This record gives sequence, structure tokens and C-alpha cells, in this order.
Amino acid sequence: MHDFLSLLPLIIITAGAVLLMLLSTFEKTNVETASYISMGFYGVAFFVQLVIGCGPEVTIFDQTFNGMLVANNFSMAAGLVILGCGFFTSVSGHSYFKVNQFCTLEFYSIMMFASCGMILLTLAHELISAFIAIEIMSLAIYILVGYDRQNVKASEAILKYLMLGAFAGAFFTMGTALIFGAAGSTKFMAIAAALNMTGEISPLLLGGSFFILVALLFKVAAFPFHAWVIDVYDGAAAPVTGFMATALKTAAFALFANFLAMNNVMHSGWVTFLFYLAILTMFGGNLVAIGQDNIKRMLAASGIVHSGYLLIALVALNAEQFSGSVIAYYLAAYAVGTLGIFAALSYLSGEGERRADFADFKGLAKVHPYSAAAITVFLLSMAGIPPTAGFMGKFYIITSAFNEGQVTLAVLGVVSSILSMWYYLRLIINMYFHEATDTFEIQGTPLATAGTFALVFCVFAIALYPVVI
Amino acid sequence: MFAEVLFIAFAALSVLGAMGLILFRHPMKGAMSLIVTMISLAGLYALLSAKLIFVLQLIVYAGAIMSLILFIIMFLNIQDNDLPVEEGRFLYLAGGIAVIIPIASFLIKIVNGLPDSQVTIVGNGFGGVKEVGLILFQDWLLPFEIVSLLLLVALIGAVVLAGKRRLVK
Amino acid sequence: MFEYALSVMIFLPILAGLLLLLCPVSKGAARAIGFIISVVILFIGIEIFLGFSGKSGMEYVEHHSWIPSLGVNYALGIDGISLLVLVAATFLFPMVFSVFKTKTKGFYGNLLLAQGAMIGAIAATDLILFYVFWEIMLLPIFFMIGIYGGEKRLPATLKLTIYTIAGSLLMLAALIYVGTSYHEQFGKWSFNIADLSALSLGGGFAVLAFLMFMVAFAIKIPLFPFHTWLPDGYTEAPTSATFVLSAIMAKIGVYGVIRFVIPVFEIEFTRFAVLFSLLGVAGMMYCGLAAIAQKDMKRMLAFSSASHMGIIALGVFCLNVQALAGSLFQIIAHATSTGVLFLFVGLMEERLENRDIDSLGGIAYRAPVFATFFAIAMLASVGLPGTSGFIGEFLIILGAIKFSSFIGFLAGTTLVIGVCYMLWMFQRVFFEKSKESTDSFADLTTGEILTFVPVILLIIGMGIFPQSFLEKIEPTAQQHIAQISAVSQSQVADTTVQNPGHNNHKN
Amino acid sequence: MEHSANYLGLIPLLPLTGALVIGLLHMMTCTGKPLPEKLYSTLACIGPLLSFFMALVVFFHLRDMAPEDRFLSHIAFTWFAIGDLHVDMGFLADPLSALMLIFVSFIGSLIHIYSIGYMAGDENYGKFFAYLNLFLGSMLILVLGNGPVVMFVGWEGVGLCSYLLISFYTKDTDNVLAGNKAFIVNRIGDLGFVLGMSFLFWAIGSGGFDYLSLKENTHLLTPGIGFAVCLLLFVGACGKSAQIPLYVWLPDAMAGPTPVSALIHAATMVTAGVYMVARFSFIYAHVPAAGTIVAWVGILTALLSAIFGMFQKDIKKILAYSTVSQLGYMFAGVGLAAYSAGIFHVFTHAFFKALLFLGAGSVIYALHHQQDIWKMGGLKKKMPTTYATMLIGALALAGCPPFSGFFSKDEILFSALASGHPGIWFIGVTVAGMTAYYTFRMIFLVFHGKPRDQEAYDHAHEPPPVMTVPLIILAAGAAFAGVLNLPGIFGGHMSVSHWLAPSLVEHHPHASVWVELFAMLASIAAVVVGITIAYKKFSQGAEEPVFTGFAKFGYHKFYVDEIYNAVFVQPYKAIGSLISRIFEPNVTDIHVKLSTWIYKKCGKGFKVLQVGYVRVYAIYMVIGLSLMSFFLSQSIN
Amino acid sequence: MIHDYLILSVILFCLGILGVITRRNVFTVFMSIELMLNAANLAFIVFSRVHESMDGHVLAMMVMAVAAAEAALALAVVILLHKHKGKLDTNVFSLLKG
Repeated sequence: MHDFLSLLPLIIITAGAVLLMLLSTFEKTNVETASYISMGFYGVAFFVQLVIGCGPEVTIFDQTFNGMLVANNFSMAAGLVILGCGFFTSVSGHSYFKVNQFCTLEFYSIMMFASCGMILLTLAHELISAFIAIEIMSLAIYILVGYDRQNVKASEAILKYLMLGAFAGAFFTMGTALIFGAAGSTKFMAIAAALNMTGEISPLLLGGSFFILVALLFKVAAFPFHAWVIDVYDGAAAPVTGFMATALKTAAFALFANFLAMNNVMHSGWVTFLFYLAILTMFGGNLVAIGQDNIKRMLAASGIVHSGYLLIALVALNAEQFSGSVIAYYLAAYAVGTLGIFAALSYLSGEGERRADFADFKGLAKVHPYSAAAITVFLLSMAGIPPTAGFMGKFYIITSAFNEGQVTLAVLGVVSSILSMWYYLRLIINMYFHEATDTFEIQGTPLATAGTFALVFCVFAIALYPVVI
Repeated sequence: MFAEVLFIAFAALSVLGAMGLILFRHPMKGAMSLIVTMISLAGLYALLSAKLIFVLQLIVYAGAIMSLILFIIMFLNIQDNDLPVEEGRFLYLAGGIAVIIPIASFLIKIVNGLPDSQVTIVGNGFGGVKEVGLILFQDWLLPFEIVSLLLLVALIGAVVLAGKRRLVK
Repeated sequence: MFEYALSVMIFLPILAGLLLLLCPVSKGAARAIGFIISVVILFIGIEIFLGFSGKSGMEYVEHHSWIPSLGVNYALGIDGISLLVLVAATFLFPMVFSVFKTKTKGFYGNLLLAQGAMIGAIAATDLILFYVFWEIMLLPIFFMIGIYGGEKRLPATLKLTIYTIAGSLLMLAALIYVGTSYHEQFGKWSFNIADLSALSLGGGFAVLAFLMFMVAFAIKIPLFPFHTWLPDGYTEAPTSATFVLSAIMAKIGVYGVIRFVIPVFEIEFTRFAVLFSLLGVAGMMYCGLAAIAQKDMKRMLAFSSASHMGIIALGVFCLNVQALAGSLFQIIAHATSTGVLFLFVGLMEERLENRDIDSLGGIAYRAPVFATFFAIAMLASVGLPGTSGFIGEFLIILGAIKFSSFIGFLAGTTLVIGVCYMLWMFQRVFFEKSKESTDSFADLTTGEILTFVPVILLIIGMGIFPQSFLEKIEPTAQQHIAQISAVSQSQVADTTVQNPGHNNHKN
Repeated sequence: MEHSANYLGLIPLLPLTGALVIGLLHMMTCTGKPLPEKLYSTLACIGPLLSFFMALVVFFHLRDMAPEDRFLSHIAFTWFAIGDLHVDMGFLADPLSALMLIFVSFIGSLIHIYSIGYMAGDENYGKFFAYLNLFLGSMLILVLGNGPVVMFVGWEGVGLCSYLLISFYTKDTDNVLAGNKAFIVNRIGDLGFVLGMSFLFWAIGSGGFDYLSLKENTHLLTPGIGFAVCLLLFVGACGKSAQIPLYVWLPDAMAGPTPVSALIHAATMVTAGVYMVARFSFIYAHVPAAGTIVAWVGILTALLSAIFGMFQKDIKKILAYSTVSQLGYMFAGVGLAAYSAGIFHVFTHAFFKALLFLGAGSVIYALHHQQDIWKMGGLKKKMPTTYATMLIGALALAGCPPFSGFFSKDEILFSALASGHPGIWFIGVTVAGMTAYYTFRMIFLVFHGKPRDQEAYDHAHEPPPVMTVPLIILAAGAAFAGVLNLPGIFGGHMSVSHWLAPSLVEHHPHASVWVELFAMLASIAAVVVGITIAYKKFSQGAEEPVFTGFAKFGYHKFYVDEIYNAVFVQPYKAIGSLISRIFEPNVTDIHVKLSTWIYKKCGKGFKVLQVGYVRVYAIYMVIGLSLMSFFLSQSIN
Repeated sequence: MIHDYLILSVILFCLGILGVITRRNVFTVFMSIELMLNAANLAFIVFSRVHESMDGHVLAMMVMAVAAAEAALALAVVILLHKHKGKLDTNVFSLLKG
């Protein structure tokens, strides 16, 4: 019975997706209803997920699914984050699509399909299922990115994302093939068993896991597989960007962590590799972010930096007693902040997202002090200033790095967050320290505004009551 | 011996096809050479006793997917002047090869580290429809089911992106 | 009643500040609320000061678990080290609300936030909690400078913020290192400062962590050569922010060194004491010299403040009880003198919209009360006996002589350097012929006089009866020094510190 | 044995209270209608007079005690105590401080009274008296303090007051500059004092940081530290008592009102250095070499300032240099361990110098603030009282027997000769002659001959009694104070020396009466020569000469001020502006600027890399991949 | 013999990469990715043969399904792009940059 309960959120979301898909054939239902429906489904799924909780580790339908799905605390937490992201994206979408009218019912349906893929991804302990889950998620996200067909930027974004995503997917399949060749199976348990036998990673397994890591690194936009992320974030609609920045990253990191934590041999084999990548990702991301004038591009680049921090957490995870709490907490903290900004952007950026640059937000604090304050809170959270969730996340990551002896990484992580101060502060400075030149009229519904403030609350709530840990 | 000759023939064909794909300027020609590759790969599958996959490769890949691609190419009526002028293509190629060599050598190094063995065609239903089907529905039920989800998403996506837009107010 | 006094002192201003920021309140009401809150805090502060028993332990302790898995607690307490800093943070705030009438409600809200965060940083006995407040207190300052500052406020704000945040992030790494080392050595997590002092750290990273800590505090203090954010920051900030920065925030940097660095890094501290004390002295001289050439009064005071902070920092690095107590005493003395000078400059700016020394003159004839008050604060800042400034400076110089005669000598030059620029400024601004720009200068109103009289009395009172302050801090200072000298004697008996003659040679 | 006297604390407190009250009254009213001058003057004089009265009480109290434990002390409260350091706010009256106490409060009171007349009509009448009271209070703290730290309070207090009083006429920039100079130079001295105190504390202060405890622990002092302490303290004394090289502030300090010059620069503040050295006689006696340095510095100062004094034309400057010169004598005395002689000279000097300054004040007052002696002349007839009193003062200053100055100065010169420093003695005698010369040059030019400025002369008149009475009192003192310490050769008992003996650690050189007689005659001869030359040159209405050669050099004070300006002040300012204009933005800030620059450049560079072509992004990926594969393939074999 | 199969797979895979990074035509790029997937499929089949388990066959089928789905979407995107610019040059789509 518990097996079924563990899958219940997934089922609810899938049901919601299918329902919306079916509804879209009826002319009568409008987009707002759809967004309420999706909010409802996300909300229900979220609470179901929350209520179920989880034991240490449950293999779902061991017989039927042949041990391919495993639920644990980590996947549960990641699932919560994903569902939360979905909920708030629906919320901000509600307002956003009031102004930017290119939405149809399928939007929410596809978003829920994407969430479905993500949740599968957090549960998957088998490579080909994971691959399919990735593809479900990715295809859905591609569609969301290019949803505005009139917009050539969106189309360009989808082209870039799809091409490079498929390219990375090809690596994933090749990696799976090599691992299959090495271990005779694609299940994590079997691979771990094979690793335990030899005690070290065999060349074939090395190559295979390398390609898998490459694909995952691409998904989380680690350096040097990061270049797409900026353009794609830029081209996509604000709620979509928020969704892909948070939920997608959560799902990808969930798989990443599960894969690495499969056993100690696997993890220790890749520590050095990830060590350098984490450093490169943090600093590369920062340097990309410095030069950006567009908020979404800056956030994309800062997302790269946050991936770098998460890579630190991956380096520092303890494969013997993997709980993933640090990663999950950081993901949650990051998700809350990023979603918040995108929620705010989705009602502030106006029709066709004409306010996109830093300079466009000059003097926002004079016109909309509360929104500006909320954005400030999110930015500070991303910058890791206490008492926000971002700070606690960073604190856990650095603590875990020190605890695993990764002193250099911890210090470099800190240095990188120093570098990142500039571009976070830049937006704050633009909002607060200049006179308003724009009127910042807010069209659309107040739902996104409400969502923004709810997220502000979350930022502090997560920070002050770090329940996950 | 016969198998080896066949392998060499198929391998050569498939590599040639792949090179054709990369080198032909017009995608139509590229697609045709890709079909060559796919068919020869199908031959190789047969040599590896993967009967079902041999069939699927021919039907699904070379048949369905490639004809879809060809259809779209023709549907878009791509003329020569629509094609990108890829100046310095060969320079790129040379650079690309230089870049790829480490990857290739890495992979080949891995392959060479494996114990080699002969491949003979195995009978006894290995790779047959029934056997693969049993495994598919016993061990691999989950991927099978979620692939349906994937296809559904792709379906909706294609409709949304390329279909006729009806805006719902 | 006073069981939760510290929490009240922290969260009352923070909550009030947030309320002010979030609710539509009129300017005057905001100021009134701020004033009332700060007076309430003042009374609690007085009560704590009087009730403080002056034994060497923590008093007014509060302890709640926050993040059990990492041993992070919400732990507050006050001992001799923090007492005077706390006093500085509570005593001076009502003045700001009372003096500056023209600011908006956001300004007053930020001010309250800053006060709460500062008190939090002072009262925290858990490193993480300290860090949290330490960072929070920068935010209101950031907004105050950025929104209400002068012409060139943007670069100044950025520089200040990034500089200090850079420092504090380094400190974050260092303090987590300390926490994990504790975990390694004792098998459990704790960030409580009392536990951490039991640590014995060694090796290269201990030194690095120590330096990271020191850089963070050095930036906040600011210690030469990390002071470069200060002149711009202090000058461009609205005066009350400058006041908060100079009178309290800088002190929390010194306080941090005493509270968090000395107990944990005894060995490294003794090893680097000479270097840092040289930095302190160098900063004192450098900033003092720079001050003389300033044309802007506020900028001059900024350099002067930095110069004094150099001396205060020196007192901490001298590793003896006189200098340490001197520094602690000077913390509040400096807050009341230089801090108040900033307020005076703020008043002048409000009245004349001019801070250019050369264009001022003869204010003493227009505003004798103002001039007198200014002179008293100025004399306290140059360390005239009978004012609060003397006791601290004297103790620090005395201690510095013990530490190293050369450094002591250099420290002594503060007596001369300080007086040069101060007198010159005073001459040009208050004396000489009165100029057009100052003709209309109005003297302090009764309200303002009432505001400043307590501080003036405090300046003089602390100069005449310093013992009531010193006796509260002495036991803790003694304990601190005893702890560090025990370690340094047993472990680095042959380092440079014990031998002043050797230092001379080295320098 | 503890002799407690609670009223000791009141002695400085009374003038200080007066200062506070007057200061507040003045501050509150000065922009509006001023309060009557009578109120201020009454308030101002109460404190000093009461202090003087109590000083007498102290004196008689001490006199009634056995000579060896003649001290009274009162500890008001613990000032500060940290570790070994324990400093009380305590007061000590022993013969030395009692002597100082009496004449400080006495002369202080007189000057207060004199000022009532002199300052009449000044818009800052109240402020002046507040400062004056504050000054007297500080001076009394200095004298009464029971340890170096308390002394330092008074020490700095008088420095502050001298700053305030010198720059009293604040509208004139020069005055304020003179005040600044005084304060800053004093501060340089204070630096020495503080450092000396610190060394002293670490050497012998842990047993208690007051004079009595320090005296008991003197044996713990090592010679090296002792020497350093002595020199550092002497630096302090140099600052306060205007010795080489820190004397430069004193002549400039004449910018203040004349009573101030009398009070500060004659009677009280400048003698603080001498008092301090005498106070620390137990340490200086411990390190004779330091004393010799003190003596030489003192005598050279005397010589130098005597030379300057010969060429000045400002009446107050002449007196100022004469003060510096006399201070030099005092240091020569205390440096040679003739502490009582030095202190006695302080004592007599207080009378005649105050007298001279106040007399000069009268002249200036009469001539409507004319200070140039070359514009005076023939005032003898117009101002007989002033003339007579000043003449007495001049004779005392010049060292004519039997006036007070003669005895005290002779005592010093004698001990120089007797303790084997003929060089000091010889210079001393020369300076005595020069002193006589320039003093009488002044007297002759001011009072004799024909008036050089007829209009001013016509308006000149004797000042009111409130000013002349103090003159007369002081003249009496200047004439007869010498009697108090009449040496044996004249049948005296050296009363002052005996009185002071318990407070001082001194050894009296033993020399024959002939030596004493010789010394005396030599100095008398020098004085006579000096007066004669002055008489020849100036008594008959000489005209202002144009200085050339050495005289010009001397008139310009050897250009010391200019040299100091060029060597210390300008470089100081230059360094200041160098730092703030060039160093601060370009060198110290370099790490900020550089990192910002690198940061921005990197940002630009990475922006360029973000070309927007999807193929290029793929190429990045593949390049990354191929590098990684390259490194990974190293790890497998 | 296994080696030869695998090396063929590697060669095809690398040719696929080469196609992606050297060509600007959207179609060619997509087909190159298909080629890479095919190379992976070949590896699956070969390893399946090596391990004598048919799991590899199932995996290859899944990959084919995914490839089909991806192709469907990719072609939709191609149509979309063609509607915008009338060209299939990837370099034409570089509005988003910097």
C-alpha cells in the first residue's frame, strides 16, 4: 500500500495533466480555469507528498517495476520542491498570461507532464527509465520554452535547447550503453554491486558514467556545458524560465545525487573530476553573470553559479550514509528565491516582457515598494545573506564541504559568492537608488503578486525552521 | 568468415553513410546517406542475432522516422539558396576532427581494454519477438509505460508547436 | 522580567523597523515610534548595565536550540567584553531620532533594524547567530547610504557593501572551519564560543582561517590597509548612518576580534600580534595624516575615525590587560566622541547644506553652545584627560609600551597627530571671520541641547569616573589575557611576542 | 603614617566650579544681552582667593608637622584600576607642592583681580574668566596631583587652557594659529610625558603609581630604563616649559590677552616642567647623566632666547624670551640636582615676571594696544606707578642684588660652578649680562627718553587701581622674595631650601665661601655691564635701528620658526595631501581598483564568448568533453 | 570481433558529434544526433550479445522510441523555425546572445 502512496503524487499530477489535455479540446474552458486546476492538482499532490512522508528507503513495487523506482527522504524532498515549483509557476502564469496572450490549456497540461517526468526522475534508480524521464521532462520543457510561436526569440530558444539537449541525450544513451556493457544491467543496484566487486571503476564503467555525468552536467548547466542556459532563459517566458530554473534543476540534481551516491566507489572515483568542475562552474558562471544587463540572463548565469555550489555539495556528499539533505535544502532555498523573482517578473515585466534589463527597473521601489522589497529578499537569498534561506543553504553546503575535508572547495565557494554580490546588488541598486522613470503599471491578476509574497514568507520560513535537515 | 565479410561490408557502408551525412550540403542527400547507414546497421543487428531489433530498425528507424524527416524536408521545399552558405566547412571539419580525437581515442582505449571474443549468430530464439517481448513486459514494464507518456508529450508538443493555433480566452 | 531582556532588545527594534518599513506611517509618527523604541531599549540597556554583576562569566543568558543537527543555537549572553559595546549600541540611538527630523519613515525603520541587528551581533554567543546578525546589520546601512546618501553614493555604497560582505563571507568559511574542527575533535557539533575556545587548532589552514577572520573584522574596523571603503562610505552616507557605522559597527569589528578570534586562535593570534599591531599603528598614522588634507569635514572625521580605530585595534593586539581594557573602554569613548562629532556635522549639514571646511568659519560666534559641545566632543576624541578619550588612549599606549616599545612610541604619536588636524579644522570652521555661508547658522534648540547634554555629561563623566565602567570589564579582560598568555607561553614560548627588544630589531 | 586632608580636593575644585558656572552663564547669554561684568568678576575671583586661603591653611598645617613626614594626602576616589595599574584621583601636599600651591594661587588671584580692569568692556568677558578659572584649576591639579597620571590631567588641562586663552581673540587667524601651535607643541611634549610614564609604570609602577610608592620603588629601576624615563619626561617638560627644541610656541603665545601672558607664561604653566623634574627628583637623582643633559639643554635655551630677546621690538616678545631664558636657568638648576635652587627661581621668577607682564599690560592698555617699544618712550612721567614697579621687576629679572632674582639665579649659577660644570656657569653668567641688557633696553625705550608717538603719549594714563594694586603687591614680592632663601653668606638660613628638603632628593655641593663669593661677583659684574651698555645706547631716545648681519639674524630668531615650518609643518601637510590625493586613491586602493578592473574585463570577455550561435555552444561542449576525455584517458591504462 | 563492432559504434558516434559541431543546417544536425543514437544502439546490441541477455534489445527499443519522440518534436520545431525565417541555418537564429 505504501508503494502506491509513494506514487500517488505522481499519479495525481499525471491525472491532472491528462485531464487538462482532455479539457483543452473543449472550447468552454479558459486558461484561468486551467491554471486554477493545475494549482489545485499541484497543491493536492504537494500535500499528499508531505503527508506520506517516507521511511528511509522504499523500493516502489519491487516486483512489478523490478526495483527501478526507489523513494527515500531525498526524493521526497525533491518531489516537494518540484511540486511547489509547479504550483507557484501556475500562480505566476495566471497573471502572466493575462498580459501575454499566447497561452492555451495545453500549457498547464505540458507543465504537469514535465513535473511528472521530474518526479519520475527523482525516483528513478535505473538508467533507461531515468533517460525516458529526462526526455519527458525535457520535451515538455522544450515545448514550454517555445510556446509563444509568434515570438522569434522563443523559437530560437527552443532550437538551441532542443538541439543541445538532444545532443546531450545522445551522450546519455551512449553512457547507458557503456555501463550496460560493463555491468550487464542499468539498475543502480546492479551497477553498485559490480563496482563493489572490483572495488574500482573499470574503464568501461568510467567511460559510461562519464557520458552520463556529461549529460547531467548539461542539464544542470555546469561549465562548460552552460552556454545554452543563458539564451534559453532569455528566450522563454518568465514563468517558464522560473519553472525550468528551479524544478528542472531539482530533478536533474536528484538524479545526479542518486547516481553518484549509488556507492562509495562511484562517488570517490568522480570526486576530483567534480571538484574541478565545481570550481569552473562557479567562477565561469560568475564571470558570465557579471557582463549581463538583462535580468533573466543574469539569473540564468547565477543559476550556473548555484549549480556550482550544488556540485560542491555533490563532491562533499557522503555516499555511505547518503541523505541528500544538504542538496535538497539548497535546492529548496534556491527554488524559493528564483521562483520568487520570476513570479515578480511575470507581473512586473509588462506586455511582451518589455522590461527586461536592469535599467528598466530603475526606481521600482518608489512605485511598488512591496514588490521591490520582495525582489530584494529573493536576491539576498540567492546571494546568501542571512537570515534568508539562501544563507542557510550555503551554510550547509560549506559545512558539509569542510566536514568532508573539501577545504579548498569551501573557500572557493565563498570567494565565488563574493564575486556574485555585484550582480545581485546591481538590481537592488537599480530598484532603490534611482528615481522612477517608468510607471510600472501592473496588469493581469493579483495572483502572482500574492504568490510572490507567499514566497517571501517561504524564504524566511525555510531559513528559520530548517525542517529538512 | 562469411559473417566477417558481411560485417566489413556493413561497417564500411555505415561509415560511408555517416560521412555522407556530414559532408553533403543538402539535407536530402544527407538523409539518404543516413538511411544507408541505418540499413547497414540493421544488417549488423542481424549479425548480432538481434532479430527483433533488426526488424524494428528497418521499419521504425529507416522506415518511419527517416521518411518523416524526408517528408518534412520535401514539405518545406528546401532549395539550394535556402541552405546556409557554409564557408570554411572543411576547416571546421578539420578543427572538429582535432577536437574529437581525444574523445575517440578515449573511447577506443576503453574498447581495447575489453576482452575480445568472436560473435556468432545464436539461434534458440535469442532476440526473437517472443523472448524480447517477455522481458519487456516482465522486467521493463516501467520504461515501457513511461515511454507512452513521452510519446504523448511529443504528440501534444508537435500539435502545439506546429499545429494550427486556437487561442483560448 | 529581565530574563529575555536581550531578546527584547534585539527583536523589538527589528520588528518595529519592519513595521515602519511595511506600514504606511507618517514621517513624524515614524520618528516618534523610533524614538520611543530606542528610549525603551536605552532603559533596558541601562538596567542591564546596572544589573551586570561584573564577574567574568556570561550574564542574561538565553539558550534555545535552532539547528540541532549542527549544534547551532540561539544563544545570547553578555559579559564584560560585550557590555560596553552593548552600552554604546543602546545609549546613542535615541539621539539620532531626536536630532534628525527630516528623514522619511524608511530611514527611521532602517535605523531601528540596524540597531536590533547590532545588538544581536553583540549579544550572540553562538558563532552562527553572530554571523547572521553581523550580516543583517549591513543591510539597513546599505539602504540608508544608497537611498539617502550624498551625490556619489552609488560607488561608495557598492564599495562598502561588497568590501564588507567579502570580508564576512570569508569569515563564514573560517567559522564553519572552526565548527567542523570542533566536530572532528570532540565528536559533536557546536558553534558556541565557550565550547570553541577549548579547540586546539594547528596547521596551515588554521592560520588561513585566522587570517580570514581577521580580514573580516579588519574590514569592518577598518584596519589599514582595508580601510579604503571608509572615506567614501562615511562621506557619502547620511550622517546618521555614518554615525551608526563609526560609533557602533566599527566597534563590533573590534569586539569580534576580542570575542571570537582571541579565544579560538590563541596561538595564531600571538604569532601575528606584532603584524596586526603594526597595521593598527600604521593605520592610525596613515589616516591621521590623510585627515589633515581633507577639505570636507565629514571626510576628515572619517579619516579621524579610522585613525582612532587603528589605536583601538592596537589595544586588542597588545595582549595585555591594560591595553585590552583600554580598547574596550575606548570603544564607547570613541562612540561618544567621534560618533557625536558625526552627528554634529550632520546638524551643520542640515542647516547649511555645506561641509566644505574652507567655506565655513566663525560658527562659534553664531552658535556658542554648539561650538562648546563640539569642542568637548573634539577634545574627547583627541584624548584630553578629564574626558572619556583619555582613559582609553592612555591605557592602550601604556599596554603598547609593554608589548613593544617601538609600537608604543608610534601609538603615542596619536596624541600629536590627532590634535593637529582637529585643531586646524576647528580653527577654520568655528573661529576666524564668520562667512556668508555661516551667517545664518542657528544655535542648537532646546530640544537638541537636551539631546546632547547627556552625551556631553557622559563624555566628561567617563573621563572622571571611568572605574564604574572598567570594573565591569576587568574580570573578563583578565580572564581573556590569562587564557591567551597561558597558551602562548606553553606553545610559542620563543616567539617574538615575549621579547620587545626583538621586535624593535625586527621592525 | 597617613595624613589625610579632605579639603585638598577642594583647592582645584573651587576654581573649576567657578569655571563651570561662569562658562555656562556666558554660553547661555553670549548671543543675547550680556550679563553684568560685576557678576562675572565676583564669581571669578571667589574661587582663586578661596584656593589661596586654603593653600595657606595647607602651608601652616604642614609647618606644624615634623619635617620628615610633612605631607598631606587625600584620595578622592579610585580613578581607574586595571591589573597592576591602580590610579587614584588623589592629592598630595608636601613642602614642594605647598610652595607651588601658594604662589600659584596667590599670583593667580592677583592676575584675576588685575584682569577685572584689563578686560573691562570685552565682549567675551565671561568667557575669559571661565578660561582663567579653568586654567587655575588645572594648574592646581597639576601641582597637587599625587601621581604622574593626575599630574598629567592638570598638565594637559593647562595646555588646553593656554590654547583657549592664546587664541582668545579668535577672529584673527594668527591668534588661533598661535594657539594651535602652543597646543600642538605641548602635545609633542605630552607624548614624551605619556611614554615616560608608561615606561615608569612598567618598570616600577606595579606597587602603586603615585609619587610616594614610586619613590619607595626607585631602587628597582634599571639605569637604562631610568635614563629613558628621565629623557622622556624631560621631553614633556620641554614642551610645557618651552625648552629647546620645543620653545617656539611661547613667543607666539603672546597673542593672548596680557594677563594671560602673565599667568601662563610667567608664573604658572611654564614652570610646570621644572616642577615636574623636581617632583621626579628621586628618579633624576638616580640617573645623574640625564640631569646633565637637562642642565645643558636648559642653559643653551637660556642663551639662545637671551640672544633673541636682545633684538625684539615687541614688548611682550621681549618678556617672553626672557621667560624662556629664565626657564633655561631653572632647568640648569634642577638638572644639576640643585632642585631647591631651581624651584626657588621658579618662585621668585613668578613674582617678577608676573609683575613685568602686568606692567607691560598696563603700558599696552594705556597706549591702546601698542606693543612696539620703538613707538613708546618717556612714559615715566605719565605712568609713575607702573614705571616704578616695572623697574623693580626689571632689576629682579636682571639679577641685581638685593632683588629676588639675584639670589635665586645666583644659587643656580653657584651650584653649576660647585658641581663642576664651569661651562654651564660661564654661559649662565653671560646670559645674566645679556638679560640685564635687554631688560633695561626695554625699560629705557619705554619709559625714558622722548615719546616717539606723540598722540599715543598724550592719551596715555595710569590704569585704574584694580590694575595697579596687584602691580604694587607683586613689586613687593619681586623685591623681597629673595629674602626667603637668603644664603648663609648673607646671614640667611636658606629657608626655602630647608622647607623643600623633605620633598626632594638632592645633594648640596660643598664649595668654599670664596667660590660662592666669586660666582656672585662675576654675575654682578655681568649685570652691571649689561645695564651700562643698555643705558649708553637707549636712555637718550635712540631711534629704531635697521638690523643687519647677526642682529637681523637674531631679530628673526635665527629663522627657527621658518626652519620648523619648512622641516616639520610643510612636510606634514605635504604628506597629508600626498596621502589623500595620490596615495589613497591610487596605491592603497589598488587592490580594489585592480580587482574591479579584472572583474569587469572578465565580464566583458565572457559576454563575447556568449556568441548566440548554437553550434558554437556545441563546440564549447565538445571542447570541454575532449579535454575531460583527454585527462580521463590518462587515468586508464 | 566485439572490438570491431564497438569501434564501429565509436566511429559512428564521433561522426555524429562531428556533424553536430560542424554543420549549420538544422536537418543535418538533427540527423547527426540520430546517428549518435544509432551508434549507442549498436553498442547496446553488441553488449547484449556479449552478456547474452536481451535487456540490451529492450534498451535499444526504448532509445528508438525516444528518438522517434524527439524527431517528432524536432520536426515541429523545424517547421516553426522555417515559418519565422524561411531558412534553416542555425546561425540565423542568434538574436539571443551576449
